[in-house]
Amino acid sequence: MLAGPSVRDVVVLDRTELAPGVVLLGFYAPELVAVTRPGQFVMAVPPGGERAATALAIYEAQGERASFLFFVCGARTRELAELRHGDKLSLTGPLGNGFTFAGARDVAIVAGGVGIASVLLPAQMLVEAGARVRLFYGARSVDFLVDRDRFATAGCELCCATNDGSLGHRGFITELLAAAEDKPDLILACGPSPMLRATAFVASELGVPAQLALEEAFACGVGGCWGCVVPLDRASPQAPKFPKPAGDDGFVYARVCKEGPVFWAHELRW
Amino acid sequence: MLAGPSVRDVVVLDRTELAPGVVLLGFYAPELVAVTRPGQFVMAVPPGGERAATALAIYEAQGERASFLFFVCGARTRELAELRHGDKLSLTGPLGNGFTFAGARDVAIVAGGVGIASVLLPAQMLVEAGARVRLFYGARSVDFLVDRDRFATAGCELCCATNDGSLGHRGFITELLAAAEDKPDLILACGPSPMLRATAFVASELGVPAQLALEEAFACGVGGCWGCVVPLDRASPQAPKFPKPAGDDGFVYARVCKEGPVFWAHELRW
Amino acid sequence: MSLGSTQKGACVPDLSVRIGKLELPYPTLMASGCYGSGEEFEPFADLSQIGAVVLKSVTREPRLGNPMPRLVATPAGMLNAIGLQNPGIDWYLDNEVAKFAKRPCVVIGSVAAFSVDDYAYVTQRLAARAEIAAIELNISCPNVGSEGETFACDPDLTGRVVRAVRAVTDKTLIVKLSPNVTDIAAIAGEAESAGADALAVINTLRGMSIDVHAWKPRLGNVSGGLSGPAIRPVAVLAVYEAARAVSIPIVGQGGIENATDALEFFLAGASAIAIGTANFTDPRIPIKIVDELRAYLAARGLRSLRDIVGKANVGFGSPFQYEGDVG
Amino acid sequence: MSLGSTQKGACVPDLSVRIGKLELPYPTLMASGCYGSGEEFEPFADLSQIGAVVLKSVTREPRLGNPMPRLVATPAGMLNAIGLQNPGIDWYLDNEVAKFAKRPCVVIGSVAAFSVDDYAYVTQRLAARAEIAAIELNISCPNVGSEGETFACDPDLTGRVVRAVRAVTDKTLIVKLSPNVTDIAAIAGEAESAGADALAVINTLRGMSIDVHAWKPRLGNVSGGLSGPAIRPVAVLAVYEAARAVSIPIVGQGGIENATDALEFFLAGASAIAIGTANFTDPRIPIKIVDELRAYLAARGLRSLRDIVGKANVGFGSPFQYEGDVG
Ligand SMILES: Cc1cc2nc3c(=O)[nH]c(=O)nc-3n(C[C@H](O)[C@H](O)[C@H](O)COP(=O)(O)OP(=O)(O)OC[C@H]3O[C@@H](n4cnc5c(N)ncnc54)[C@H](O)[C@@H]3O)c2cc1C
Ligand SMILES: Cc1cc2nc3c(=O)[nH]c(=O)nc-3n(C[C@H](O)[C@H](O)[C@H](O)COP(=O)(O)OP(=O)(O)OC[C@H]3O[C@@H](n4cnc5c(N)ncnc54)[C@H](O)[C@@H]3O)c2cc1C
Ligand SMILES: Cc1cc2nc3c(=O)[nH]c(=O)nc-3n(C[C@H](O)[C@H](O)[C@H](O)COP(=O)(O)O)c2cc1C
Ligand SMILES: Cc1cc2nc3c(=O)[nH]c(=O)nc-3n(C[C@H](O)[C@H](O)[C@H](O)COP(=O)(O)O)c2cc1C
Ligand code: FES
Ligand code: FES
Repeated sequence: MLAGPSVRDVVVLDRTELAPGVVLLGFYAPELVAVTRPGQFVMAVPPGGERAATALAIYEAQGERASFLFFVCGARTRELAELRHGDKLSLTGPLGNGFTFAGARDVAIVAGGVGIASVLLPAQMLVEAGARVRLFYGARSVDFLVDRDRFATAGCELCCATNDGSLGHRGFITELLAAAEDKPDLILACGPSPMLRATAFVASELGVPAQLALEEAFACGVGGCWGCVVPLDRASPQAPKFPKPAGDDGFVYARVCKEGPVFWAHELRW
Repeated sequence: MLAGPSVRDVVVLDRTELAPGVVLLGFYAPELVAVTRPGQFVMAVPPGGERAATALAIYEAQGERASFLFFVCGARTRELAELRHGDKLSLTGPLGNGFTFAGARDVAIVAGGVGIASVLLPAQMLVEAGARVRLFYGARSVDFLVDRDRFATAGCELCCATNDGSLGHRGFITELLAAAEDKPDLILACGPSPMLRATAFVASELGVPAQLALEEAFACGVGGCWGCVVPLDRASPQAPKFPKPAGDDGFVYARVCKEGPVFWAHELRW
Repeated sequence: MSLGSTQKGACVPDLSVRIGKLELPYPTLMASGCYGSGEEFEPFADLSQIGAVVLKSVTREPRLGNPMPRLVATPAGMLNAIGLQNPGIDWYLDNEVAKFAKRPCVVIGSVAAFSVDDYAYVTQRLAARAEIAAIELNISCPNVGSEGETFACDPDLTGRVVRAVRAVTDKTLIVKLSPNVTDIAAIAGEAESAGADALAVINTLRGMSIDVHAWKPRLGNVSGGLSGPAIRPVAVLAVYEAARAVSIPIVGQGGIENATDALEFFLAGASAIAIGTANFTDPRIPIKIVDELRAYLAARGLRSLRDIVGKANVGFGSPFQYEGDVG
Repeated sequence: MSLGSTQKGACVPDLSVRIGKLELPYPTLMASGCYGSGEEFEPFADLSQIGAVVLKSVTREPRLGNPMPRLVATPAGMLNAIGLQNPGIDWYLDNEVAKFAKRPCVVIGSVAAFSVDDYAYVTQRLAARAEIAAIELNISCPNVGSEGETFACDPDLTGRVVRAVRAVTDKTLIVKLSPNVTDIAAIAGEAESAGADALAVINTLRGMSIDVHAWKPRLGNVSGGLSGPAIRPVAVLAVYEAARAVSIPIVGQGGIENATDALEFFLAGASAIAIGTANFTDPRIPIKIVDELRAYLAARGLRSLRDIVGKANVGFGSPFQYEGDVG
């Protein structure tokens, strides 16, 4: 299934600032589009870059163009945000295991902030497969609820929350999820850790299985350094099959970049 | 005389690439223009910059606009080269002691590569004061003999040399200086070290006093770290007045940024 | 500076620090060798808003210093090998020290030497001058052969030199340690028992850069001292480990460029910080740091910088969770 | 690979190196812990064009590894504190080692332990396998309490562990040293006398980073190992000093990102280099470095990389003065 990850230089096609510090960067990459599955990511670095690569979800992937949607929060994303039409970019990927949702009929997608970047592809594929898709989308304020139209156009029902109440529910998006009338049969989520934890809690209360796309700090991004781990139930099919050390309490550290970035909420031990 | 050096943020007005990697960067800085003397420099750094400042000669200084002319050769100049109209830049200066040429009637200015950046101001002032000014200008090839017209317009006579013979003499510019018919009464020079050494040699052969603007690596740029030194005759008026250590052989290390950047050729002990 | 009102919102946090007998209005020292005698930076920074200037190190005899080049830029840092160029203590006392009285900030002398006796001799003469508020003992200069640094690389020698110097002055004594050691905590403990009032942690890391075109070292001295942001993680850990080994205050330093960096050092256990290389980027940085530290404390309702010193393991829980840079 | 013709212009320089009994076609090793078992990078780099992969360190017992987070980005570098997560030697021999036979490059095992006996035990079992061409002894891991690193921080312990391991294998033995010591030359000398065939210089520098919003260390393990360009000047000097103390080959490492960086290490005295953190920027870097090294030598009419090892003080005069980057 994990067909053809590779490292290549691609050319930037377009760059839009959707909100202060939130950048949509499109680039020409037909081979990447051809093999990308929803929930996968790439390691990106400007050529001649002096810094380690940044992990970024593949936001759009259609025809010859793919894109990133990212938030400028440090030196690496600042450098990426300076790229313009025609600039080059080196990409390693697609990497990681994406979402699995075959057969799901009623899916709740929960996205917080730039977590939205990981969920456009699964949303599109689910709608195409005939599933009902509700997007629970939360952010600081309405300005940061970026690109909502695209999800609406794709056929998603939108439920929004903002911290300041500037659009939709004032408060956390997981509160809307918990209060939703019809129970979904699957939850997919991506966003900051506190949101993911809350999603895991709500999912377990509802008794609905949930897949979370995690965003830990990465170094290699390809499973080579064991730096990006999360504690995972040893019984998980995704758990590395290492023998138990003395004093082990049931979990093993799994690599977010290799075994993940998507994990079943009930198998995470954080 | 050294009136009003300060640190301030200025705004970029214009940016032109005069040759591959050779950038002319104009900025709005009327106060800097008001106090700059020929041969002085500033320490420049893009705001939010992560690197130490770069020493750059003040190329033009007229009215409300000053400019730099620099060659992209490392991380810092690369960052400066990315600035565009409207971007900010932090400048400390003007710094250092410039050229002194009061009373000179026939001046040979020797410039190698971006050394040209230090000599426009003295050339203009000398012509204005009625002196004859010959510019001996050398570079790799004709493309890197940038902004020649401005010197011609300013009233300088131009003698050029290129390594590849693409314009003027094929060879070193100091060969032209040595072969010049009329002896100048003063030589001013700025360029790479080998050119400056050759200039010092020619000047001493001709018996003409020469002032050299040096370009050592700087850290503080203001005399605070003693990092940018060159060995100078203890008898020089520019020499720091430190007592002789045991085993001293007649020179003292002088700070290029503070005692210089301009020194009399015959007083340098390198 | 006032301690600030206890009322939240109206609180003006107290940034003053005490280092031995020294009372500083701000916790920001300008690192030795990076700030001249302060005079050089006076046109660019209001010295009345910095804690203190640590002067360039002075030795018994005049020193020519190392051959050029003395500076090399490196990734996120720089190497220097100045080699303690200075006029020697006699000339210094006669021609320089009187000027320091004019500085609108506290002036701390820095002493370097190559023997225990010379450390004591130079300290005694320098500390006798009223213009000098305190003495920093540079036993960790990596740029003068192995001699200079040997003191800070050996617990025994550290103890001996600090005891000898302690005997000749009552002024505040700050001992500057080297990171180029196997166990900095042991050296820190020695310096404390021998009578140091405070520690400066860290001096530069030893490093080298080679010109691959010319096939020779890029520094005249072959090796040099690495400073700047590159060494910050090493410095933070050194402060953290030294702070657990001693109870005297620590002046943290190594790659501090902004208030966020400075806070790492305070949380690791430093009572004050020193700023060296960052002054080469922008001389306004020390004053910006003070402003931002004040804002940081005020935003959290903290009354004094002292409240955060050494709190790296405490955890600062909600409702005060901040994201992004300080300030 | 041929030694290249002696005719200038047509010369194809020889990049092969000999490390103990090991013959490598290229001087580029992939640093332990940064490259998995090579398999992880196979889609992105042609392993037949790299010198060797040094495997992730393995211990006697399985290890859970350090709590998360294990990585922090720092200026021009990163901190890691993996804590030697690994399945232990039994499982490793049963389930992993056979796969290494398929790698199109030399595979070097890395052994970590907490006692002299365990170093010898794990080495003996691992070295017995044909898939493993040589053993690197990781006596310098800074991320497992103080225990792991103690060996490389003490000349005595270094000597004891190397002698014990030397006794159990004839395969090439590379001893990996720590920069977190007062005198690396002394440790290097001990390792050589005790029977090391080569040295790996350096492992990571110890460092720490603090989250100033949460008031706690950013690594689950509190401190970690600093790698990347930030540490390059420290690594170059360590190689330079170790190379003067021993006559066995040195695998230089620490912040190498391109051929210019690599050449600093060769000129300082390294016979080969290892690339760690740079693989996280672009996995094509090791192969680019080989190409650029070849071009560098060819442009200077040099026939072999061996001609430049340790030549940092020789000076490479005209007519071969080059400016700007290599390649
Ligand atoms: C699989 C995966 C997919 C991802 N996809 C996306 C995506 O699609 N879009 C996206 O925007 N991001 C995404 N991320 C996150 C992204 O990789 C990181 O945000 C990015 O690496 C940040 O790099 P940086 O160098 O710009 O910031 P860094 O410098 O690494 O900073 C990262 C964070 O640390 C904080 N920080 C930095 N310094 C300090 C300090 N001194 N004190 C306190 N906090 C500090 C910053 O505020 C920021 O939140 C993804 C991550 C993973 C693992
Ligand atoms: C008083 C003064 C005035 C100046 N005025 C000007 C001016 O007007 N215009 C101008 O262009 N410059 C000027 N300079 C020079 C300028 O300051 C430097 O070129 C600049 O600091 C370079 O910074 P950087 O970070 O871009 O390059 P750095 O990274 O500092 O590199 C500088 C030089 O080192 C070389 N180099 C870098 N790495 C290596 C390596 N590994 N091996 C071999 N060589 C290497 C580069 O090729 C380059 O030539 C002046 C300098 C001084 C002191
Ligand atoms: C150019 C330069 C010169 C220095 N000279 C001295 C000195 O004379 N005495 C001393 O104790 N430390 C000296 N240092 C070390 C600094 O005081 C400081 O401890 C070190 O640079 C770490 O801080 P930083 O990263 O903020 O620069 C010098 C550092 C630099 C960069
Ligand atoms: C994420 C990471 C994991 C590492 N794990 C190991 C290890 O298991 N064993 C070891 O000997 N060195 C380990 N190292 C050290 C590297 O092998 C290398 O010596 C060091 O990082 C310096 O080189 P670099 O700057 O090119 O990365 C590790 C380094 C990193 C960055
Ligand atoms: S980032 Fe290296 S294993 Fe995941
Ligand atoms: S650069 Fe600091 S004294 Fe000249």
